[in-house]
Amino acid sequence: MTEKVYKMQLENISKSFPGVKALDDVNITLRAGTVHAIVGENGAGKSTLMKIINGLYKRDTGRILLDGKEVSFSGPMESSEAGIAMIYQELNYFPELTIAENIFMKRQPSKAGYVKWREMMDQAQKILDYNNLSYDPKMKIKDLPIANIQMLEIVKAVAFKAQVIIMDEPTSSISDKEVKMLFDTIVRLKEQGISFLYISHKMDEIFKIADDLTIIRDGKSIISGPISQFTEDSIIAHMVGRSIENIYPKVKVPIGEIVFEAKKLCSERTFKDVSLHVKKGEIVGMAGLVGAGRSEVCRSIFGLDPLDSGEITLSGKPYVPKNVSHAIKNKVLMITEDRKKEGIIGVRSCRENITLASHRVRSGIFMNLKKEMKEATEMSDKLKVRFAGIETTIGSLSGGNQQKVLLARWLMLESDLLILDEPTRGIDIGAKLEIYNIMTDLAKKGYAILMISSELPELLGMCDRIYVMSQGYITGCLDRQDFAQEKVMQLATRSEK
Amino acid sequence: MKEIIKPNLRKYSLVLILLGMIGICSILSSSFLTATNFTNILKQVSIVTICAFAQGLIIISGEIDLSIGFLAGMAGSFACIMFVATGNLFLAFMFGLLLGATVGAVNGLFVAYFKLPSFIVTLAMQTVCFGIICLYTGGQNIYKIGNFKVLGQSKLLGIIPITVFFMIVMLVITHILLKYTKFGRYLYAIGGNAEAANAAGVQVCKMKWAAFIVSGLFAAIAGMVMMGRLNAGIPSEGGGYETDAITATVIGGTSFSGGAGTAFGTFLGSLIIGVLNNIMNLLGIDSYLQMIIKGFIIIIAVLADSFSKKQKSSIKIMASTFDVKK
Amino acid sequence: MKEIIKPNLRKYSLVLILLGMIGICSILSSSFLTATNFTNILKQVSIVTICAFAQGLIIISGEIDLSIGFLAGMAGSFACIMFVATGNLFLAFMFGLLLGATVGAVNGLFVAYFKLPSFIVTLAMQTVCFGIICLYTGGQNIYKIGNFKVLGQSKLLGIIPITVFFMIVMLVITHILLKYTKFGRYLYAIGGNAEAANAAGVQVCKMKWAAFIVSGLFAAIAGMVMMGRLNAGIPSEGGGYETDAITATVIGGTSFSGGAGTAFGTFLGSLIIGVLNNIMNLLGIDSYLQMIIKGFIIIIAVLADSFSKKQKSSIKIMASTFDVKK
Amino acid sequence: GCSSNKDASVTSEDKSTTTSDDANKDADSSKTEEASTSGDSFKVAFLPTDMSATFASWLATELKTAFETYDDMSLTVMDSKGELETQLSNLETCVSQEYDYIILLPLEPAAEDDIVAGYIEQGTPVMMINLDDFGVENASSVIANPFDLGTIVAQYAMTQLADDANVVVLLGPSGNTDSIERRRAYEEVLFSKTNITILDEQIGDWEKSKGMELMENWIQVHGDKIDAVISMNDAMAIGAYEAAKAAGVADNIKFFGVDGLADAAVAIDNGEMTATALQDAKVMALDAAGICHEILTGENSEGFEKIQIPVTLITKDNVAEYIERYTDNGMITK
Ligand SMILES: Nc1ncnc2c1ncn2[C@@H]1O[C@H](COP(=O)(O)OP(=O)(O)OP(=O)(O)O)[C@@H](O)[C@H]1O
Ligand SMILES: Nc1ncnc2c1ncn2[C@@H]1O[C@H](COP(=O)(O)OP(=O)(O)OP(=O)(O)O)[C@@H](O)[C@H]1O
Ligand SMILES: [Mg+2]
Ligand SMILES: [Mg+2]
Repeated sequence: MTEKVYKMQLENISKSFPGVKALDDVNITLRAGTVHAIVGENGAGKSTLMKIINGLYKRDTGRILLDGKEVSFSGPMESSEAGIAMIYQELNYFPELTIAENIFMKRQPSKAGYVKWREMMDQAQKILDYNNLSYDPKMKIKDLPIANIQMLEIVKAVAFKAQVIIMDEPTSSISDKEVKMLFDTIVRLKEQGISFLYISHKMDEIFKIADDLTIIRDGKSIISGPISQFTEDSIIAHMVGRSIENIYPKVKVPIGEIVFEAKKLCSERTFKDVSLHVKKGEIVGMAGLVGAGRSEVCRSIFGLDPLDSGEITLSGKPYVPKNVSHAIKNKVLMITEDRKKEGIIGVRSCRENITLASHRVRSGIFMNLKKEMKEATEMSDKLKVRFAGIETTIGSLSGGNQQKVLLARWLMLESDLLILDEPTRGIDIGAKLEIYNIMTDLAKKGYAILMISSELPELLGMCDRIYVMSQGYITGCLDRQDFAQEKVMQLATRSEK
Repeated sequence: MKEIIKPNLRKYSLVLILLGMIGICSILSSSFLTATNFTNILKQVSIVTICAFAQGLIIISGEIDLSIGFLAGMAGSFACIMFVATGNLFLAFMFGLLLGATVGAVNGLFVAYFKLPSFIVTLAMQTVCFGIICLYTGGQNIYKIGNFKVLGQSKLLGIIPITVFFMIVMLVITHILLKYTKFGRYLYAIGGNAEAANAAGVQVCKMKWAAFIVSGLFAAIAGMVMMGRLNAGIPSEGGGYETDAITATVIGGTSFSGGAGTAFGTFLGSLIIGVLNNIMNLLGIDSYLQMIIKGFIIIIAVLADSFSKKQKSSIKIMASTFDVKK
Repeated sequence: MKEIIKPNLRKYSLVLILLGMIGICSILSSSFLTATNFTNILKQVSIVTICAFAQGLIIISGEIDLSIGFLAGMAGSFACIMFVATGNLFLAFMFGLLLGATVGAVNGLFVAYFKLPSFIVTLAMQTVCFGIICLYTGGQNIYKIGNFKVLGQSKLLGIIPITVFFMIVMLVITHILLKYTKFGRYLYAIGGNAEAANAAGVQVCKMKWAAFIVSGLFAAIAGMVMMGRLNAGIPSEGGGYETDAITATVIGGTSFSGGAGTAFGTFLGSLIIGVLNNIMNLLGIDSYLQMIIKGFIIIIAVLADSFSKKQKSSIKIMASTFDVKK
Repeated sequence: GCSSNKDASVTSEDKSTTTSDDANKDADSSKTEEASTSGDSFKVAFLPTDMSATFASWLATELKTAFETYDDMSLTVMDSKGELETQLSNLETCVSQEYDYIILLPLEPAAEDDIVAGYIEQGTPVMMINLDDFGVENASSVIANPFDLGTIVAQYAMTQLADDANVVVLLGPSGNTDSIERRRAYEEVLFSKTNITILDEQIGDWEKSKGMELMENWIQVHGDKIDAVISMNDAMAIGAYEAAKAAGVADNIKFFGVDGLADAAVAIDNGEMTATALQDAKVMALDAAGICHEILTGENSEGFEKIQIPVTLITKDNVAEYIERYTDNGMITK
């Protein structure tokens, strides 16, 4: 294959949604056997572009060339027949079906329309084994935590003979170990001539894996070229139109007394003997591998999941989590991990989503609509949410902007303890900085913040202390002066208490 | 500009459909466009509309209530019995409400707390309600209900039929409930995404339970008005109202998947069906042909609304985009 | 351990409920546990079970089909008319199937391609179906259908009632369709997550459309068997089957939110209701009391199943957790 | 108030011990004699159309009362909920449970004839009550002919209406035998013999509310042209009356129904309705129980008997009698 023929060329792609020009004359060329990273702010149009390639959306104008030949897919079926596989940003799975069927959907081994179950199970087992995943392929996928589902999505995309694999933020909810597995796979497949379009908001990943890079801003492809042309700063500058000096705006704030303390928390099957505390003004991180149990601990504190034993005190007063509204009354707040499932009310407006938990915009049992509008607008302005208006349904926002709306919901409330589970998942670097700034402000105001993140740099950059969990136990706690990536990883992989 | 276009374009689309129908009907029949005929239509839709408000609340919260019709029949008939026995209208009314709330609470208990599918629970409660009243009356209707009929046959200020009055009151109550109270807001959230609502501190079970109780109360009111209008306690008359209520609700733009819908839309949906039934009778169309026509016109109404809705969302977003940009 | 507990505990739980009921019934009535009584029960549930298979397909794909009952009534009656006119049973049967497929295709068109709520579309088609047959017959039933009755009254091999035979054949067909064909698996995928199915390349519209056509075909078969059994073409007899079918389907573990359910479960659900109706008649329980009891027992059955399901999933997770750790 | 017939609940049975005996007897045509001498109680089943329909539940109550006077017969009621399929299922159950006699209030006599004939041949005697098309030769029948019911009201209506009167007609559900037969009587007796104009004719599904709604619309279109409402049952007629009253035109309109139950009696007494026809469930029940007993005990050697009970016209002249009766049996409260 000569250098001249590209694996895929996107020429002058434009796409409008009612009222929004999502893509405006985008050009991208993908070389065979390479990883082409696409970066841009939240709502820049990356996912839309990928969906157009995949045939899920119809483009308004432009051409797509695959191996030099113009193609036009009327739907994902045709694109997958043409050898394009895609991992969607919002996970798309069939909760009631087995792992095997989720992997093989639309590709079931079959004869004359009949599914060959045994063969499918065997192949699924092989795929799982090959990827060192120890699940039973007959298990229903709804019983898996989100990170594992994401791993399966990845496995699924690479398991079949695709020539082009599109990955839309594949690593947004998995930790370094899995990311490494993913990258190993990508490198292996690259050698076989398979090409990748790779969307991510994580700079370090992009420099690790990408060969080429395109930056999209406001629906336009701003600049494109080999990764060597770029530096982190230049990418950021292109993306957000300004440069960002220090992405982690950590400020030393005076740390007060203990606000939140948990002793020996246990929950059947998921975690044991978890003791931790957070002080006023402190940002405490929780690190660990996928499935370590961090989310579970926080969910129990927030009253979302049952807690079997253990004691919790809030500013010295005993607190027994009952349910979420009880937690909110006690000024314990949490932004959940799975935005789509446990975050947004997709069909309702941003305004209603922002004020859902707020008592401030009500008087008695009645809503104070004026106040609601005012406060919701203020909050979304503050977080720089990008939407067509506060009455837009939240479901039509880009992933990152949905996350900001959720953040706005909780920032409407007073809190003693604010728990953030993967708060920057799917958030662009500019917005991340906003969120970090907000966290810093909150810490200054005396909030106690507990943050779960699978992005170590973020934890190392923002936290005062980090608890590390492994297999349901807390294996260690590091103070800021002891922070080091290796130490965290070491604790995270330790299997004994 | 935003201010003009934005509020409730969906409602406008229904209003347009309704106005279009009224226009066509006026041409088709000279008896149509008269005050008495409009009063008739309002009277005829009033009971089903009250049921539809109840159904609307439930559908918005993502469930369904099939017990409404027979619950109305039961509560209405028992209220008649109570009135015949005591002669006290207030007491009878309260008794009817109590029954409605009780059945609603049972429905809600199974649906909200035991997480059973509302379709089955309320379907089962339907036969239970009917069984209870039949068991008590031995399958006979209650005649000579005397002054109980003021609930359905009197006129306020000499001109407003009381059934219409009840309907309007319920419209206002439902509208306030949905739009201006925390309860209403929570119902939308629960219907939109129950898990997310829970994670935002909404007490999903309690709210759903409350919604079923409210639905039961509404159904009981509809039942008592119904028996008043019929001037008799006829339990079986309630049957079928739940389905008509669903139809009105859905034509009115309430989404079956929950999380969307308004009281005013439901009212319009109900009026559309009322006008349809009315004009077909005015024209003396053959009963069988009526069934076919009605079926297709309902589909067309939903279709028209669904198209205009697509249209709407684009206008709405555009309107607010301009707003943002300026 | 895993191997023993895992496969189909849900089905087992229904089998257990059914066995429990049979046990209790045998104690309550000595007439219950006899071959003829069991044949009766099977005969009595057969038509509604066929409707329930149709409903099951649709509910699994996340929709609902309320037209089944009257479609069965219409297709069955027209098949009778065709038979009376031509004397050709095969032709009559094919004609019935054609009608079923046509109505199914219309339903599917509006639901799948125009994205209208299936509840309303199929409800509207219900009255359309009934209107069409009534218009044709002038509201008269069709008597003297001669040999058409072999479809409902004959016996295979001298012992198997033909309605039961039809039911078993449909059970097998539905089971194969759902479990072993791509079409079936796509229906689960669509019902489970239509967006994801679309993204995975499943042709959602086409499959839904096909599902409605299959449902129409099934309903037509049920209708023809029904008229054979009734020995007359009585269009109105179809009414209500759609609801009974839903009840059987949901008791049988089909999830209303779509994406889950089996043919065998539906069959069991239908049997549970059949046994319930049968025993109450055997015991000569008062009709009104029957309604109340039936309502509550249906709720209890769903409740029991829902508990066992929760039990199951926890066992299952434990089982696979062990698996992972070893 | 209306609950007086609650306690007349179904007789409980305790004769499960004799099933094998009965099975033997089944084959034997002389079984009835054996049974009577042994003092066993006969199991009789009543299969009504729909227990939530007023007439069916009244008939059930009257039958229960009538059977209580016999200590060698017990009655079980199995509801068909208005569905023919259910009625056929119940027939199957009765036969396989070896009931000695089946009283069938048929939903569709024409469709059920063959099946009934088959059961009689196998040895279970059957009686058609209230409705019969006489399709089975050796089935008993105690009926009030729906055609006759229509006829007597129609004849009376002829005397009450002008020859060129304008009427509106309310029908029962599509395909319903009662509605069809009553309507046929009107056609033959009244409409074909006079110059009466039918302004409109619609299905009201037996429901009072539908009668009301249709009438409201009719008054709207036809104004004071309507001279009479011809309804195939009373509930719809009374509904139409309520609508007419509300519109202030009730005094100029005559209302004819059929059924003759409590509501109609009250309405006629109040001068609201003009006439209705009664199929007397009490007479029917007494006759049915008598015939049933005769056949079971062998007094009737033929094995069946067919009688037609008279239908009665109720007008304001004789309504007092019925008011009294319904007050006595609790169907009307004071
Ligand atoms: N289905 C839709 N309907 C209307 N507008 C949409 C739809 N999908 C996307 N948009 C809009 O198109 C724009 C681009 O969205 P897109 O999801 O492509 O952003 P993105 O670059 O992937 O952002 P993120 O990094 O947050 O995922 C946004 O303004 C979004 O609101
Ligand atoms: N729904 C569930 N059912 C059964 N087990 C679960 C479920 N969700 C999580 N688990 C188990 O609980 C453990 C902890 O999962 P959790 O999601 O809390 O991990 P985590 O540390 O938050 O990791 P991450 O958030 O990065 O996925 C894992 O062993 C997982 O298998
Ligand atoms: Mg995106
Ligand atoms: Mg987590």
